[in-house]
Amino acid sequence: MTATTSVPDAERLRALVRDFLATHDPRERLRFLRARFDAGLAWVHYPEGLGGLGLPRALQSVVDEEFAAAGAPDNAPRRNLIGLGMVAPTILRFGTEEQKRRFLRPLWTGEEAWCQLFSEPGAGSDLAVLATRAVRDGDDWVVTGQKVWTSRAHEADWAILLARTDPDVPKHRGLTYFLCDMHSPGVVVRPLRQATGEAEFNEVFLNRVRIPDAHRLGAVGDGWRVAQTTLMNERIAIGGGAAPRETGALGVVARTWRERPELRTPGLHDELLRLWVAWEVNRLTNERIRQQLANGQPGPEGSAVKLAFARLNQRVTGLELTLLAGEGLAYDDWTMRRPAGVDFTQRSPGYRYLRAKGNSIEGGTSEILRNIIAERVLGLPPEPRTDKDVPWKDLPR
Amino acid sequence: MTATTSVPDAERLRALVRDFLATHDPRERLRFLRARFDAGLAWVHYPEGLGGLGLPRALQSVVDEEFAAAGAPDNAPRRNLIGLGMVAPTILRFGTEEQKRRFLRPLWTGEEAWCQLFSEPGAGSDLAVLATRAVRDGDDWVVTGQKVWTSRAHEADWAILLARTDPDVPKHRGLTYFLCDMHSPGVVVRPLRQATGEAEFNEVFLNRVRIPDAHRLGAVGDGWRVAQTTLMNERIAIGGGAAPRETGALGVVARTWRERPELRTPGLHDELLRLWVAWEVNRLTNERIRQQLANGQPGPEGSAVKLAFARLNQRVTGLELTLLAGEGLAYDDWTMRRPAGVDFTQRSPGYRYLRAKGNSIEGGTSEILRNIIAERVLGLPPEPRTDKDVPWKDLPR
Amino acid sequence: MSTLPDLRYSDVEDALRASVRDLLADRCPWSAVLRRCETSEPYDMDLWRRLAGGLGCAGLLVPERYGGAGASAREVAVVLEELGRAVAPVPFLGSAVLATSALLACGAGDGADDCLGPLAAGERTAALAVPFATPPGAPFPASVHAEGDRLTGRVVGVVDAVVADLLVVPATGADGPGLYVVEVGGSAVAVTLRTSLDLTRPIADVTLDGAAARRVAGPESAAAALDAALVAGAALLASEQLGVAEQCLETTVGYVKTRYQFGRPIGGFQAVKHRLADLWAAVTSARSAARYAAACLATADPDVRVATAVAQAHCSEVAVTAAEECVQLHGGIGFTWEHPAHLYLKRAKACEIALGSPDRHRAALAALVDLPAATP
Amino acid sequence: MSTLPDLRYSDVEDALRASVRDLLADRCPWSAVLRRCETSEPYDMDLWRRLAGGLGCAGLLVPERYGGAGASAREVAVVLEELGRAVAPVPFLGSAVLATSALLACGAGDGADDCLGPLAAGERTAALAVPFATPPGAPFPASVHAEGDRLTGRVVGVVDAVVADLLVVPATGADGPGLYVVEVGGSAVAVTLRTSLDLTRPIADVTLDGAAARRVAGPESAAAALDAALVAGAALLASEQLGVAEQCLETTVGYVKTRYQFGRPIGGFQAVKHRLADLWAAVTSARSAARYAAACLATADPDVRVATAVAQAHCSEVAVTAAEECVQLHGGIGFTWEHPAHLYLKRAKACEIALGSPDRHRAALAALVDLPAATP
Repeated sequence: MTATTSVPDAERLRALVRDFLATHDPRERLRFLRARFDAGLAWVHYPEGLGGLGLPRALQSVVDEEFAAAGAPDNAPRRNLIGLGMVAPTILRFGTEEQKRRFLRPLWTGEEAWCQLFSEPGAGSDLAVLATRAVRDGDDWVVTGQKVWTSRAHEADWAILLARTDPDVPKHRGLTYFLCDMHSPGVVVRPLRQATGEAEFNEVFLNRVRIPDAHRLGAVGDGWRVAQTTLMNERIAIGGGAAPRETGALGVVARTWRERPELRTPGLHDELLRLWVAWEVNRLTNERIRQQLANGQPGPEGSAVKLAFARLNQRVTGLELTLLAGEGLAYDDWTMRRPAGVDFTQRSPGYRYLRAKGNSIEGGTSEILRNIIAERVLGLPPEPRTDKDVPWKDLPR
Repeated sequence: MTATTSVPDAERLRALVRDFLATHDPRERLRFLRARFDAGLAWVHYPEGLGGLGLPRALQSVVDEEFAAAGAPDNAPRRNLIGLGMVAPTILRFGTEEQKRRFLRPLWTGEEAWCQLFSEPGAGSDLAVLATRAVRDGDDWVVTGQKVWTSRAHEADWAILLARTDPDVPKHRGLTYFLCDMHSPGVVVRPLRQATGEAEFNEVFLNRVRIPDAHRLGAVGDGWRVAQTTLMNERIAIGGGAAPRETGALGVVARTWRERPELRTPGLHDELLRLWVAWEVNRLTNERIRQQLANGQPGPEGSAVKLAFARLNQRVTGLELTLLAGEGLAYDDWTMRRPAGVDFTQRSPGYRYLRAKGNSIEGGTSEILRNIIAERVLGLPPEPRTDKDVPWKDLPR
Repeated sequence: MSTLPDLRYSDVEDALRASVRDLLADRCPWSAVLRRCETSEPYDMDLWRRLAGGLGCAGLLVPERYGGAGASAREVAVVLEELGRAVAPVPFLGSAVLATSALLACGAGDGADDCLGPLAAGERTAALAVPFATPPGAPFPASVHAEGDRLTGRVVGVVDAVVADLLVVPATGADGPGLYVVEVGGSAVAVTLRTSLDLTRPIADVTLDGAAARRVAGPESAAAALDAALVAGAALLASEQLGVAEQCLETTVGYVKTRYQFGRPIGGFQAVKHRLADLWAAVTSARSAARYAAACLATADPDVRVATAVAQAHCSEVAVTAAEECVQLHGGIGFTWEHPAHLYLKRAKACEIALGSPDRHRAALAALVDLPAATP
Repeated sequence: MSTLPDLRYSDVEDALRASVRDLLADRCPWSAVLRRCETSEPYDMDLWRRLAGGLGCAGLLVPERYGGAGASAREVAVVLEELGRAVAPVPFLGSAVLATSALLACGAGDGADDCLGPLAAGERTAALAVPFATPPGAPFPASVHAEGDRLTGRVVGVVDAVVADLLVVPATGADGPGLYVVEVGGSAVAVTLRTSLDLTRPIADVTLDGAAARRVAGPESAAAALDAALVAGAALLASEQLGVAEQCLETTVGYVKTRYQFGRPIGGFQAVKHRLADLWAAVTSARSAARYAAACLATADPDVRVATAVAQAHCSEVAVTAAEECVQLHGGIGFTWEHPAHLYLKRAKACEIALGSPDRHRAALAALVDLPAATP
């Protein structure tokens, strides 16, 4: 029942990596990474010449282990989730040969950082209704509009961009997918401050930004289909082993409970135990998913975990504030900052409480997740659609 | 801010009642009640000649107090909620003179018992889709169909009946309202057994039942409008003072908690206190409604109370079973019986638990109540309607 | 990074499930269950013989040397899922789980072995004579007294006792606690059916009046053997609760797709969809919890008590919620005797109480994971 | 049949509400509140003077003979509803409710009277120097020590202290507990603003280093006076929570009617409708609870402690739920700094903790209504 890796392939790969390591200096980080890409050891399931060797995806772990064991530099995959997880598979599938050769190497090495320009103020859950316009002008497209909730836009070199090229057809059919140079004239990035005081995200204003037609990904009007590939790759990679017990915000509150008996009250005890149970159960569900994926049986349970995590993290962080009583009335710092990521254990309880409110909004709201579960998993009827065959320009907004 | 009653009217009424009491023997119950009706002291806000004196409704309490103080028999209003609360106001508003004279007196005295033939197996929340057919035949209508959830059908003399007289128009427009003699040939009443084991309700089968056109209430095709009057009167009357604390199922479980310390657990303590608080708050909301009604300011809060009561009664009775642990695994009696009503304090905990499940279904499901609050109180948009202009016969079912 | 046992179903488990499901589909439609529950024979002993002996389910926990299948708690869990889905009126939990686990825990040589063969073969049926609400970790019961090999006392609310051929009875004699085996039949043993909340698995009261008994565990092992049986019962009951919840979800999803109101299937209304999505997520999580408890039990993992407390606290509530939603989303019809929803509601609520209610399991968990109660 | 006080709003109360609401609409739009909260002046003292002195709100609880309005807790509750709706940055709760109630409870002749006139007139502002999380019934605090008429000690997390001219300080001297009045200003009194979760009503730490003080209640009355102030504060805070919840509901209902997704206003999707219907029902019930607590306080009804515990346990949770639903149903925009939702969320969560969290109020209730905890 467990995934089997072809032993000869694995051994051959190990040998390849060792040869590579013998001939390249890991202290020259960028040169080393470029060479690794060129050797097909970046992502072995990609084609030869594009960082891969056309091998099964499962063999990548062999390569990664060998490089890690040798203490070689990696391409900082945690800092490049959008590029590696979403952009690369989309370019691989829909890109021209030139596009693949131009973009995949610097993407993989991290030389070029990517962000995603999809959501708009008027197009959140209903992404397909987006209004950013792209108008053809000679060999270029001229793009004008406003995007929102863009992580890393302020440090990105390139963006994947969804824009409307035909307002006269129904909303899903008039979209086109572009690769947008974030250094182009007309691109303005502003931090988007959150309830926590800091700004993880940005608003991006596009004012007559010129994008060469050569940077269009997929056919004109086919943007929705291309975007599906991007979005479906959003949450595929789950690596490593099972998470330990009492992670994150739950771990913090459990520790506080143990270490500070003077804060305990009977009413909060039952709530804490309920949350402990639910957190542990969610860990087990995550582990079942991991085991199924390792076995090549992905299921829809990931959405159950995301739904539950959002609710639990919100309840756990709310409980922590209540438990702390007077201390919960304070906050650490409202200064507007640009954090590298979200950390549910290092900042103050108030930060945790506020930040957790985003868990049921970001990456698909809990409401949209429930719709998806109801329709795709349970097969319940979709909402009556009033907007399906209406030209985009005539939709109520 | 309090409701004021015209003092002269009240005093005149008290004198009237005393005169009546002086000249009628309360031991001859039926004769006494008939005479009270004829004296206009049944419902003083009804017209003269129909049991009333055309006075303000608020004065009825003066009359009731006087009769009660004298120990006179009443018309058992609690046993006649459908007749007094729903049928009478509808007949008063839509009935012909003959109908009013024929039906209101025996209805009020309780000589004739009434039931309601509205719901059908295929028409619950969506009552207007009902399928019972009434076809004109000379001076009669011939009615065939099946009704369900009919309280007291097995002891009723008359029924208010909603039937379809025109299947070719949209569902709300093809209905007609009838007064149906429950002793007519073709009326078959069968008990409808519930999860509790007993049968409070009935199924009623109508097989070519003949109803004279003289017993039609309102115009042909106007049944939906007539039925609205019936349904709107369903929950108007709230009399008496504020309810005491710890009523019903909550009182039972609080008493068990106090008297049997060996059953208590810490986790159930917090749940009990939560429910105690919510039950008390619902009592206070009920009292606010009562005070507003006494002042002639009815509001929509009644639906909040019904929603909350259903959920609370279900949680309270569930808690009781869990608290009782092993004892909660037993039941008192599954015998199929015909109870006079619902009693949340006299039967076993298991009965309470099961019966409470009906609270969020009967008298309008909690889902329909939420729709009504959302649309009528909060002004949120209605569901997209696909059935509004479709002839009834063409509706998907 | 920690290592957790396999939480998936193995091919063997899937095959076992399929054969149990086929049997139940054939012999145990809910309408038959409903008809039976008001008769004098609330258990379907014909079905039980096919399940226990025919499919060999009664002997799954029993080693092959005693005539069993030598399988593990994982397979038992799968059988319980299916029995829960069908609210099947068979004494599997009482006999093949509780009583069998108690006898297995008695240790060899004490005479318990002799009972296991007929139980594993489905020829005989046993019950563990404790109140069904008893949680793991409860004190050794004091309700039955042993005088030599004679037992006297009364145990109320015993699950599956009314069809048992023999009873495994915790009793206290002069030298301390013991587990005893009592044959049902003689006048010294009375088993009285109680009118039960759960129509499909009633409880009974057991009265022993100097009943002849054979001791199968003495003071050194009786308490531990009883507790092992209660842990096994609680850990595996979670899988039955999972089955109950799954069936309620499936029935409800099926109904709302075909029930039209306002010109649409009610399953197309978003509030209904979201509630069912939440319920699906809850059932999904209950599966993880139940699988983990069964896996820990199967390997005697030291985490088994935590896993059991978590699974019971969680799956009990999911099953009750699923049954309550099943009633509610069926509307009036779900509240009638002629619809199966109430059978599931009663089973779910009885399961919640059985072998410790969720609040009691959470209290046990608090001690296990060092989250102590507030000191007033 | 029992008799309950009038739970409706009187004409006088409606008129008072209208004038407060007009003032706040004019002077206190949320955008101004947001702008102010990161400046060095988190309180709007100009607004406070208009509310306190101009409309006479600071003196509602103060008898006419001390220059107050001689109104009751019912009117104060209405003002708090409106202040909650606007998350208004004024020290009403700290000064006109907590400190004023403490002084009023000190009894005549002890010197507290002198303070009341300027407070009632809105000329001066006071704070009660206890941690804002202190529930009614808490033990008398030991953090400040009195040596004759000099106080030394530190009190953390005092609400509205940063703009107070005088502090009402519970302190313990040689002869026992007392309440003292301390003028803010000299070097012996330091009031330090804390970075607070609630941006619109921050807390501050008070440090007293031999500060000159005047005792206004001695050992015989100080503890009772302090507790009376905490009861009054908790009972009335429920009305502020009601206001917060109402505003969140209204804002959200307004938004979902105008936000289109999938070609429809999102308020037309049934799941959204049902959640808002539930929220409306919760707000409706919160109003009953808050009104009852205010009415009991107004007449010194013996039920006031039960009413307060019920109102706090209930309204705290309704306000937090309303604010959380407001954020969620606004989607991304509700999570941004430039939208008012976070101001309400922070106020609601701080209010939940203030003057005792719901679990602490439920524990108090258990004693009041004879539902004792389990004895382990």
